[in-house]
Amino acid sequence: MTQMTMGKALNAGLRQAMLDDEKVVLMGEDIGTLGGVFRITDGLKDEFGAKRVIDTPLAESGIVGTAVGLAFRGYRPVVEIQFDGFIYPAFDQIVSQVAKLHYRTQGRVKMPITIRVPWAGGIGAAEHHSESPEAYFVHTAGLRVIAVSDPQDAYRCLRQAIASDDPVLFFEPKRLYHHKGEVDLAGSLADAPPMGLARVVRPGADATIITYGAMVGTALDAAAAAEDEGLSLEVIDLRSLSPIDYETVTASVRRTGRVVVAHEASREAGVAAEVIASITEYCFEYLEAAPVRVTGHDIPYPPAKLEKFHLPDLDRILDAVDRVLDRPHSLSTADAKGDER
Amino acid sequence: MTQMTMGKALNAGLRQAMLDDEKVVLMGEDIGTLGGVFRITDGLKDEFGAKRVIDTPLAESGIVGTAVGLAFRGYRPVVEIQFDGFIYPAFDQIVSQVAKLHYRTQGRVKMPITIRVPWAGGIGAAEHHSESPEAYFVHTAGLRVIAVSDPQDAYRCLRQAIASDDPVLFFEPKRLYHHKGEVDLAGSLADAPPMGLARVVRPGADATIITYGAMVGTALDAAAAAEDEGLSLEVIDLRSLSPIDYETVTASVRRTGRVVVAHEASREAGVAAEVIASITEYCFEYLEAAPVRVTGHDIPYPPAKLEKFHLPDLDRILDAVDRVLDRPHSLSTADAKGDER
Amino acid sequence: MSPNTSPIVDAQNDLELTERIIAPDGTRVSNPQLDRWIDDIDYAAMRELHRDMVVLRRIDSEGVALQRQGQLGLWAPCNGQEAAQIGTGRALAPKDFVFPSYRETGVMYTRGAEPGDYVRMWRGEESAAYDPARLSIAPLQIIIGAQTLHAVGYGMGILHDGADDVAVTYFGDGATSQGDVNEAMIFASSYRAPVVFVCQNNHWAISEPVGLQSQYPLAGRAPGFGIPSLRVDGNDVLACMAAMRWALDYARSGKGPAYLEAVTYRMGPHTTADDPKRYRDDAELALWRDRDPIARLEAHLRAAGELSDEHLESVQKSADDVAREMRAACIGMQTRPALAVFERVYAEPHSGLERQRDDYTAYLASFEEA
Amino acid sequence: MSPNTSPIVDAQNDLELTERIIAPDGTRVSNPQLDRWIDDIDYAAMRELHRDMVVLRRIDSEGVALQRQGQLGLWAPCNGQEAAQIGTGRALAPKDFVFPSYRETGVMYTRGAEPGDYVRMWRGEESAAYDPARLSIAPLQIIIGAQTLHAVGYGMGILHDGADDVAVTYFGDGATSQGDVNEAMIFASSYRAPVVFVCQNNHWAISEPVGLQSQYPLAGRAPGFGIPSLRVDGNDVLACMAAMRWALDYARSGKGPAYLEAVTYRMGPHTTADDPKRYRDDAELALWRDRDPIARLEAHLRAAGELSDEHLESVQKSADDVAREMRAACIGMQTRPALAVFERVYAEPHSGLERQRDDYTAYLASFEEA
Ligand SMILES: Cc1ncc(C[n+]2csc(CCOP(=O)(O)OP(=O)(O)O)c2C)c(N)n1
Ligand SMILES: Cc1ncc(C[n+]2csc(CCOP(=O)(O)OP(=O)(O)O)c2C)c(N)n1
Ligand SMILES: [Mg+2]
Ligand SMILES: [Mg+2]
Repeated sequence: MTQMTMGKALNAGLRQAMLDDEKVVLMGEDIGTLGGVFRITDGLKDEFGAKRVIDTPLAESGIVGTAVGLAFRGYRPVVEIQFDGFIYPAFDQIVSQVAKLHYRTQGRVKMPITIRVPWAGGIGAAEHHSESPEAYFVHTAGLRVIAVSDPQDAYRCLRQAIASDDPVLFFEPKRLYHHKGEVDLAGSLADAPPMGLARVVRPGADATIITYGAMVGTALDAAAAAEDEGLSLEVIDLRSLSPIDYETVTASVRRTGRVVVAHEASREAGVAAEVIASITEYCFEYLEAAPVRVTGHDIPYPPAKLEKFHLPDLDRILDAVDRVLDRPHSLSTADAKGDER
Repeated sequence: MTQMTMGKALNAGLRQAMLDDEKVVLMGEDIGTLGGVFRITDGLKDEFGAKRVIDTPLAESGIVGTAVGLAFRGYRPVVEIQFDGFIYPAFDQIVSQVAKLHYRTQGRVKMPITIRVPWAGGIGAAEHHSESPEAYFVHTAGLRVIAVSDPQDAYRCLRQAIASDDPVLFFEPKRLYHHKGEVDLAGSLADAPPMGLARVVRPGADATIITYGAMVGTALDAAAAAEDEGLSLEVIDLRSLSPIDYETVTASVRRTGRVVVAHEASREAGVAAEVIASITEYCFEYLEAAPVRVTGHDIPYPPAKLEKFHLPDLDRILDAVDRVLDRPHSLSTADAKGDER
Repeated sequence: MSPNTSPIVDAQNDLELTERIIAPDGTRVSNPQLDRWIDDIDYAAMRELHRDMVVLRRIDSEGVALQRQGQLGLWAPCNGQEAAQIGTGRALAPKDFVFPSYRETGVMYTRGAEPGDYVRMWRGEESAAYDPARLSIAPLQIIIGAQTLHAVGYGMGILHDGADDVAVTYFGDGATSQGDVNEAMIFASSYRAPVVFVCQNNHWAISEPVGLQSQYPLAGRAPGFGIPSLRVDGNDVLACMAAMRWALDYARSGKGPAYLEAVTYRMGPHTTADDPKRYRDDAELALWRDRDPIARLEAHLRAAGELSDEHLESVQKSADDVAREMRAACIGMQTRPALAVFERVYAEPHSGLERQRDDYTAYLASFEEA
Repeated sequence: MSPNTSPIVDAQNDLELTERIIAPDGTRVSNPQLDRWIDDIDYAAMRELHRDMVVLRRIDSEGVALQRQGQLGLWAPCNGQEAAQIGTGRALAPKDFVFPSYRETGVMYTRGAEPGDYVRMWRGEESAAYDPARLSIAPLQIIIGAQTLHAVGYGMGILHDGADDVAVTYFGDGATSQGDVNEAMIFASSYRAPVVFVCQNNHWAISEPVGLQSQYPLAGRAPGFGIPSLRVDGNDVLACMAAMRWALDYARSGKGPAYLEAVTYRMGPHTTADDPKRYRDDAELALWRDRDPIARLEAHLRAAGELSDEHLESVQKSADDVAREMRAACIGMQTRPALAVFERVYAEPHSGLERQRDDYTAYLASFEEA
């Protein structure tokens, strides 16, 4: 076990994947000489050369589109999208090509493309640098979607994503890049749990908080704070958003009967909606209160000075916990109004 | 009242909008001389000239991006995307520009752009011609999303969408273009109900089927068939997917306590997930069974000969109705397995 | 300060500014640039090219007929474009890999397509028409221009492998307006990838004349991206072959991408669903009928006394044979069963989709029980 | 068959192939193409241009300082690009409308920006820096290249109105690779829209040298799209102004779009978050310091005896004044209250968002009660 930041763990994961399989090539803007604006590819061009660590022209559709062509030729491209908000020019290639080519050719063509996305807010960035677009890809059949929350998972899941024969959207919370943790660099992929599984990061009995990405830390903080009030909250890190590991999720919900789902992304047709719709379907008779969502508002990401009013924080999660536990909470007085809606 | 097809009603709506406001311009591929591949703009170039009915180069990002510039100059562009599957090249301009410019400029710039999308499947078309991308736009704050299901609504809502100062994604079910109905061409917009409201298309007492677009007809057929078995099903056409009219929806659910949500689009993080998550939140204590989704599978749209195995039909809706009514249904035997999940 | 290319806006004169080897009336003209690329093409070889074009036209008309008879959902005719497709397609090496649009029936033919390959997609049986590895062609592409980037990526892979294959991409005049096609030129040029861009300028993108996409020759765009280009008479099969050989040689020898604009004409509708009468003049069509690529090669061969009636009959027979096989393959196709819709969405198990498949299986089974 | 432009890959020689009026050493050279566009620019006018550039550099260094002091989240310096921005910006008519990227501080300045306008966005107070109508500039654009299409659409609107305004768009060398920028050229050319494309080739897109985007001059792309272009010395303020006047005149007179490539250099980091030492040579920077646009005009004016020390002092004073106002405006900014995040998402009521706002209002109120 080695202590390292998530950024370094991702770097180590890329390096190991390149050592494991010479068909792995990295592509993206500024990933070569600069090592990426977050330095996730630092040193890799020196080690593997410009043929495998490819600085690309500034065009995201071009990056993903040429990655598709490389996959046709037998390569396993790992694409870096510089920031979450810059993935949209590549949306057509991702949704109409990357996601569909395996199906379209009845399995004759594989698309083992990993698209890494430095992701989400909370870093005081300029516009388009704090987006949470994951739901778009969860809704897109043919893609897998991973969102990591700690260095160990980042290292393991990135290697698994690259080794997967399916295309994977790989979301890396930017505000955790400097977050440290123990990483087992030695373990073999064969022994590791598959990347599609969720994880109970904190066991608890009174309610379940389901979340992913940087919000896992916030949820853990909330659970710690609640403990002081005598509440025992379970926290689940989904890790995989497509597929979602409903075995782990429903096992928890059946025990607690009370659910909060939290994410930074906006609410309408987001991942929390999916999780709640599925939980309702699978665990209806176990639910003791309506599951509650704690999400970013349905607004464009606000300017940096206002982002704290958009991002779910510890207090908003605890308020939601109060709601699912039928304790006094912010909407108590509004409940009558809620009924009229 | 005039009897006409939905295609003709849309044509009449465009024409009236152009007469009402000279700032309205139409843009798209093949919409001028040809009148659009579905003839929705038929005759309009002859009537209003090539300056207001603009055949564009073959580039969707270019079409939407130039529409943004026209809006900056005070125009109200109405864009036609030739088929649902061709909207993705414009995704960046829609999500990062059209949806955000009003907010970004604190209201100083308006984006009264209507993006018309001939939409969804069931017409035996080739790949990329039967997509249901509406959830992507429902998840995008800053946009309004309308999906019409009959000629009268098509006529009225299209005029309202064009008159709205907000950007509207306007989904037109292709397979209803030739569907006929009564249209009131004379009514004024001022007297019409706002475009954001849902509609109870068939009242009923035992369960509520919530849907939109071409699936409204399927749901009505299902309700008619169920009547023979003595079941009274309420059918709600959402019409507006952003915002969703939860007043109408919850009023129904509180009466029936049983809900089926149906759409053609794939399931994960789709509109049905949103509707069920919200219903659960607003009507938890009224629900007598877990709401059930009937949707397209989470697969790329299959080839034409197989689409009938993908699209929800009358039988699949009735099977879901059986489930919410705790009657025998296809998953009865699988329920134990459901519990283990 | 002024454009370095002259305006080309009408279908009438467009052909005058192209490179060619056989004039529309069938006479051979000398073309110092192109001639050397086809000095091995004798009359026997020309007769084979002629046979290819006739067979292709027959495949195409059979496609239209099958659609009319309800056997296909749609068909995208390529009549008029036989020289552009056969000439360029026959210049390819077996390992070159093609990224086509949806209208390259002739290129499929030159790669050895089987009869069912032409119709499987249009009939709605499968999204891809054939096994890409078998034909060295990527699946037909419907998203306009998307395939050009795939070709460039494939070409980057060729470079990486140190191989001497070439990636070839076909696209239409309308496609040149898409961002992707321009990005493809940029990436190809930047990496000097072995890619040949073949733009079949058939003058129309559905109802839109090429003048809407560009008032200047499309081939004129490539040099600005650092890509040499050639504007060739797309109804002259020899010129198309010669130009393609030049372009392939350029790419294969490590110099980077090359670009061809084959100036031709879509004599049919856009697809069987289209009605060109709504937007184009009969006179324009008549003009281009006079420039028919097959008639032109026939005139050339006949004038040289190199085309006998018996030969023509044998050609017609091979064409009819292929058409018959194609029809038989089409009509005999078996639609896959319902559960096939869940197959090969992912290469590895996906628990969410498995759950849906199981539920749908149970649902289907509930009918059998009843 | 060969590219019509010669490879340009190194920052060293890049400037040699541009049009200019003042050489890097300050001497005036005659340029028949450009001279006539600035025959009204006398020494007094040149001193104003010089003042503009000095003030701009001061604004820029104040931005860097404010960022260092934690007053701004980020700053994108434009030092080195003063001539390109002031020269082109000062050529605009008041009603021309500009669609910039994020680095056009100098263009904002020429349009009468107020002190707070420079910093409001970078401080994280608002997403747009200023009122677009007040400055006739669209909001800063961060999505690379997206604004070029907006300019073309605006230009189509100008055409439609029968007005003689021009839409102007600024973008970088890196941006030229984006599909949107190419589509913008295609649409502009197709409609002959009154648009001027200004590419500031500052040799770098973050860490990527321009040679990665193109091995040929970027200005060479435009003619292939039917757009006349000019490659101008971007560190020569007179040349930039002259070229811009030509381009504006061309567009304004109904001939269609025009394209400028201003060859210049980003002397600072990409933004204050960037460390250019990781990817570029000190020698290259030194070379371009010798080509400093302000020093060049100073040398020219001094050699003509047209620049006194008192004048320079007064210029420095105006620069310091602006910087002081900018700092004061920055530090005095009030952050909007929490509920502002819900404002102006829509122009008309949206029931879903209203519900969220109400819930959040109740949530905030619950703290006050407690
Ligand atoms: C992204 C996208 N937009 C629109 C379409 C609809 N469409 C299909 S073919 C076509 C015209 C293509 O013209 P061109 O590129 O000249 O090829 P041709 O059909 O003439 O061979 C259009 C607009 C599409 N398939 N994909
Ligand atoms: C669509 C998109 N992709 C990537 C980025 C990240 N990014 C910001 S600036 C930049 C480089 C831009 O270079 P250039 O166009 O030359 O402009 P310059 O910064 O030199 O003025 C990049 C890659 C972005 N903002 N938008
Ligand atoms: Mg065409
Ligand atoms: Mg630059």
